[in-house]
Amino acid sequence: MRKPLATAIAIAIGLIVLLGYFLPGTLLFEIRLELVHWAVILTGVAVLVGVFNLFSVHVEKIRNRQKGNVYSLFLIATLLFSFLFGLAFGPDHVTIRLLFEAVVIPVEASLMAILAVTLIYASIRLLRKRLDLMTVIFLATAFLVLLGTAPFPFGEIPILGSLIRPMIVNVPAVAGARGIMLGVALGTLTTGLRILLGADRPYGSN
Amino acid sequence: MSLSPAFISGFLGFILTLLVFSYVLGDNPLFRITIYIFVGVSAGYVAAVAWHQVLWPNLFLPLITGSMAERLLLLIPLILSILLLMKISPSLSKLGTVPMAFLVGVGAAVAVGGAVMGTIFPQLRASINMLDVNAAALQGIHPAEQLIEGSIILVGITSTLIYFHFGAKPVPGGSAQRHKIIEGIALLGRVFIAITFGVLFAGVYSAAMTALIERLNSFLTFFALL
Amino acid sequence: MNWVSITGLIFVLLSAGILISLSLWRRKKPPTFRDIPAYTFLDKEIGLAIEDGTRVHSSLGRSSLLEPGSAASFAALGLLRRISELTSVSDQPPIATSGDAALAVLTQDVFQSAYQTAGAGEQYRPSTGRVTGLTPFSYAAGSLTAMRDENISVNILLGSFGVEVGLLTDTAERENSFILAAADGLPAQAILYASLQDPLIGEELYAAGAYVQAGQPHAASLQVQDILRWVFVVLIMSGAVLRLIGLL
Amino acid sequence: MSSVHCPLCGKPNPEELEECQFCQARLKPIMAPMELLVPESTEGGGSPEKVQDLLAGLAAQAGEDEEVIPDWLADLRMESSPDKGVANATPKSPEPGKEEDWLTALRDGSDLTAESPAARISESKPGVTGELGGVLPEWLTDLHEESAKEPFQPVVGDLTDWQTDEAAKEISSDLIASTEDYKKPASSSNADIPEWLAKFTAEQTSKEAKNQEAAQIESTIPAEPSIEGSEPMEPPVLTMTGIHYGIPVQDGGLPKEPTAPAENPPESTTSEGEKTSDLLSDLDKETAGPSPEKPPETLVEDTSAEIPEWLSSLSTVDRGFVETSPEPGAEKSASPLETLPSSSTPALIPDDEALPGADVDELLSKEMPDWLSSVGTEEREQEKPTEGAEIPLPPEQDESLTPAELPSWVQAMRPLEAVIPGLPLKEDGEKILEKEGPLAGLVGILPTGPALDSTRKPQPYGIKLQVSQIQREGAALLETMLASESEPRPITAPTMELSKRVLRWAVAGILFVVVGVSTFTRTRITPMAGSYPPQVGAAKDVINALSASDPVLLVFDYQPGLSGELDAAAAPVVDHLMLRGVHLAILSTSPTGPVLAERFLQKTQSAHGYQRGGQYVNLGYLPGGAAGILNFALNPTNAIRMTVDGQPAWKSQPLQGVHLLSDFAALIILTDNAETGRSWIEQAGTFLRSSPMVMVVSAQSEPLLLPYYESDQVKGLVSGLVGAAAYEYINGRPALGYQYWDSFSIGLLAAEIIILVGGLWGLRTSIRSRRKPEVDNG
Repeated sequence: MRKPLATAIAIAIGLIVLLGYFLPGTLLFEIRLELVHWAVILTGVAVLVGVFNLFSVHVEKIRNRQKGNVYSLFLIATLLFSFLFGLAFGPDHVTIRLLFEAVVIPVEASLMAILAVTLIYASIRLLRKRLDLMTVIFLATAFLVLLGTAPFPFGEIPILGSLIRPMIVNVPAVAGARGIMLGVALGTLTTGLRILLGADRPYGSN
Repeated sequence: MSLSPAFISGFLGFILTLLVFSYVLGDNPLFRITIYIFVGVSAGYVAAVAWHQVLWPNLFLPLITGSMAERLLLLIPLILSILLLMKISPSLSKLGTVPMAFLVGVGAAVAVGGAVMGTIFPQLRASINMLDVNAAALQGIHPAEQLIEGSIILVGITSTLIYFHFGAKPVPGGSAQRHKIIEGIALLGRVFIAITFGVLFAGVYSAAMTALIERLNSFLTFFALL
Repeated sequence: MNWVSITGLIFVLLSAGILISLSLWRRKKPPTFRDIPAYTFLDKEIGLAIEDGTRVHSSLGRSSLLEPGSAASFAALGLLRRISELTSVSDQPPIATSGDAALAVLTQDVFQSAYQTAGAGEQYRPSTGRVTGLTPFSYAAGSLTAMRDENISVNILLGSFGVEVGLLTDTAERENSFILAAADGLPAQAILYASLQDPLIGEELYAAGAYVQAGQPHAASLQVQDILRWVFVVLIMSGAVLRLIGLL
Repeated sequence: MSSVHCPLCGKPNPEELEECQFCQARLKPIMAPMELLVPESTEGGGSPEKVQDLLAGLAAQAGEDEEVIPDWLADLRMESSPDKGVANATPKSPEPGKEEDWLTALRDGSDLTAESPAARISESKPGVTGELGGVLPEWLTDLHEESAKEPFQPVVGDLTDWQTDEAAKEISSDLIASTEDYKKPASSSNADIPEWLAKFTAEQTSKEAKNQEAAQIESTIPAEPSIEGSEPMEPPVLTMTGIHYGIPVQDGGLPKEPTAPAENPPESTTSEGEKTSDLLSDLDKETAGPSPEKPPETLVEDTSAEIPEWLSSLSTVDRGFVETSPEPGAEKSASPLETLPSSSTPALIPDDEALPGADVDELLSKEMPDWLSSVGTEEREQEKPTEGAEIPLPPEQDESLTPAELPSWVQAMRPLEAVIPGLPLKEDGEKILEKEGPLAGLVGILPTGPALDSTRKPQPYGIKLQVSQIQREGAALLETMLASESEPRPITAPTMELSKRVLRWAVAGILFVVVGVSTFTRTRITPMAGSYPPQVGAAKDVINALSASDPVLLVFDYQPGLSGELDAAAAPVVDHLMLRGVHLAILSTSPTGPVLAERFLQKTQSAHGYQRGGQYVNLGYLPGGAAGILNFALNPTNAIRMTVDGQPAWKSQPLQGVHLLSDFAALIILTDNAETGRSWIEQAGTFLRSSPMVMVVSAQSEPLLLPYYESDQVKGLVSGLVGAAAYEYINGRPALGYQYWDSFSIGLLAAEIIILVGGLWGLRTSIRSRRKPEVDNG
């Protein structure tokens, strides 16, 4: 089904916001701010839609007795509790803060911590997956930078922390990062332009 | 030992941390339960924040207390919001296309504007300034040092950029190959990319290691409460 | 209004002009691009997934639509559409997970319109485009459980990710499933570089559409990028030399 | 029975199947709508009027289409067609002067015109006109696609997944293009055959006539054809049939009767049904998504520069006959679309014939192994003479037949009775005894009755199997493959999995034990670094310059997962801020930021006794990402109105006198994400004026944000635990950095050793596993 209205809206709004971006101090700039403000409101509404999506996916899982449906019960229970309680008393309420500190922070931090294991494991398997010069350079750089990050318990290797590490971080790494960032910006530019020209219509307009 | 909020928080944190760590050994039901609880709590929390700190102060409060002009203006996002809420129902979800198109339009414009003004121009300017020996001299950097460093960075930036070059000519066998000169420069670019990722990997590893240390320290803190 | 803003606007307009021209320009042969092994394998793996009766899982990251990372999500949506068209014959429709609510709504829209285009509108299920968490790590955690439970053999992690992407690649490896992954953030790219056999780097993320033949504008985008790339190289080199000799 | 290769899985399927029997992909995407057209138009050729109406309708619609198409779009569509038109018009082997009669030529031309669209469609390359639908913005393509609504839209609708949106539109738009052409033969046939047309057809024929088959076709046309009776509207119908069944045009069997074109299509479609899938499968192959590095090869060359002058001039004139609405781009009639209609038709047969032999091979060879594709070629080559034999021989050739010379062994088989006059010839049952000609005397040599109806030569089969080297290799390969399938394979996966799991456990064990022991024993043996990064000292200087009660904006932009690192990194900085007695306004662009901030202050800074609403205020969550930051930088009081606990934000004690961003004495950003850091620098940097910005970041973001410190946009930078430890060290106030320092150092050391050992081990294993196949092969 064709949705010319949706496409027209996406293009028109996009162009106004884009022009407002480049023409500060004009009316377009003011309009842009207002449009972005509305978009912020819409993202807030989208969060509610997203929570409903999460809820319904797991309800469906339970209803269809899919794999892992028992766990979905935990999710639905905690989701409903934290959402309804948070809605009623606000996210600053002591119970919500307690729940956040007791569940969200420890679990997230623990997931980050097991990333330490995952990363080391990945790095030692890397050469088996991909044996080439770049992999060797990658691992050697990581190794050198880690060596220069902190002194050993028994002392510090001279030059490494004070000269070699800063040199690697400040010169070739900055160069590579800038090159990649410029490339990413180019990709971002053309991807955004495709949407502003209506060539890509991810909002459901065929 | 008392059932103080700190104790409850410490106890739950301790148990959940252990359960998450069990994932290292392999997936297990206890890890699953932990994850689902975590996802549920965090989603509920974020939704509550969205209501209290986005929708209420930016939409509903001004609609109630704002001036007439403000209210009229906010009618548009209100209507768009109602349409967006239709996405909840599969049968009415088509109505939500317009607000999604609105969001996509704004998002694309923000992305394009950010890429040009936030990355491309500043990075180009910074790259051009790499050989500015006079400015370096003012900061007490020796011109020769600046010249060498700047040249390496310039070579790195350009070769990395060229590495991404996509255009190629088809060669027999069905594949495509770039010009030999581009391939040569791209190889140099790959070296810079590998070094950059090596540095970033070390940074991520340091962050993960600190998280591990913090978690293990939290055990100490909890044990101290017992 | 200053000259930088005006230059920016001119730059964007020029880029758009080149993009439109190249999109509409019909030439003898479609442009060819260098080989990117990850995309080459993707074709094959999707075919195998359909044969096996397993699912393709696409994870689109957690960028809000109002952040610059949204472009990565848009690129991923383009790939998702193509994949959903390709796999619409499968009795195991692909699933898409995301860490942003608006993005999840878009994945549903993409699925719906792709199925309709493929004449399989009845196959669409809203639950195939889902939010798995609304914070970065909860999104990754929710996605990793989906990766284990949903009979998935192909994982496409394309979008805006942070370090949490390491958990996803680790899970995919544990499940012995195929991974194609690219992120816009550099730390995430570093993790992918260390974890994957054929990592996609930086700009290669945005080439997804062109490499799965999503249409002429995607191919034209890559050409525009190539043109601008060389413009940048010339600008940087000449600007730096002029600055060195004091003319700029 | 011919087969259709599934475009998705590539496996052969019986032609009549609609879906692949292996993967259920749809095989005949454009059948349904075409079937609606074909029976009406082809059955006995009895209702040409109907056909005419239908096609007129199509033509009219195409005309309407043109009315609404803006000229630039029309131009585009024109540009898309030269590939087809020109290539079709390119004769293979010129042999002029074969057909001089302009009338015959004209008729011939019109007959062939009938077949042209089919051939055009069969040859249409993907990515031409049709791509417009897939690639142009909706607002651009709407008009273009409108024309396909009736009856072609269902075509698009019926396409399945394996045919991309784009490919579907290509086909449909090719059809649209052909419908536009239909009216042209009609109008030309109603005309009084002007001179230009005679010239055109003569030229056309002369070029095209070099092809042997084409010459034969022409010769079958009677001497007194009725131009009016040749039913100019028929041709498209034949075309549609051609599209439908994918019939190569030359297989259709050409009409023997003058009015045959209208009647023949059904016959042709059925008799050659076996070969019909070729074109469709060719189309499929093109649309079925070749791999990215193998873009679909063009079947025809785009040779817009090679458009013969006569062709373009013809199109210009031809256009005059078509009652189309004036089109802005019409004056550019040399452009491809106009060349398509009738002008391109004569060369279609040779082109079509050339397809399987050349271009299709090229396509096939990409999809199949060499040996397989070459088999296909050989088969096709074997078929060719057979096909040729089916075409009735022209009379001239009949007359020039010379008596056959029988080989000696046949001569020897002749019965004696036949050779010796007077001996009676015996007729043996049903077998007929030949009485004259070279076979005289032989019994049962020539088949009788139904056998005579067969137009096929019996295939000569040798006793010995004729196998080429390539086929032999292919067979051997197939045999090996089959054999390898049945061979038992050692099950290695579980072992691999186990070793991976053990490796993971080992890594985890080492790290947990080393860091755990260091943490629980609270050792303090690692020295601080001899030198600290200058950016840390700069951060300290900025904070040192602040006065008591100065408002400072403290942004908590990190996620809970990174709180371990960021809490440690931020602790000495915030501690220092509180020591200076500044007032803090806390803000976050992450929804989890406000609660993290409260936890941080409570966990690490409770000693300072800062009270919410007194010395600090929590402004809560600032939505909108970079846009939200800009909004806040422009007008803070408008962007955030209330604190996290619902109080009016800007009336609170810490924010007295703050109206602008520059009213803050400093901006301290705590973030794990370099993007967020950059957003603050870029959006808020200019609004800060002289107020300094200091960043406390995760170690992963340091290389990305360091350039901003060097360019002086950020006045100080503290990164990760190393930065924290350095800050604590130079400030003389140990905190989390100091507490974690030993564990950090030991943890890093363990990681370095594991990476080194693991890397070397991986290197060795990889090299060995690479050498192993070489040794096995060598």
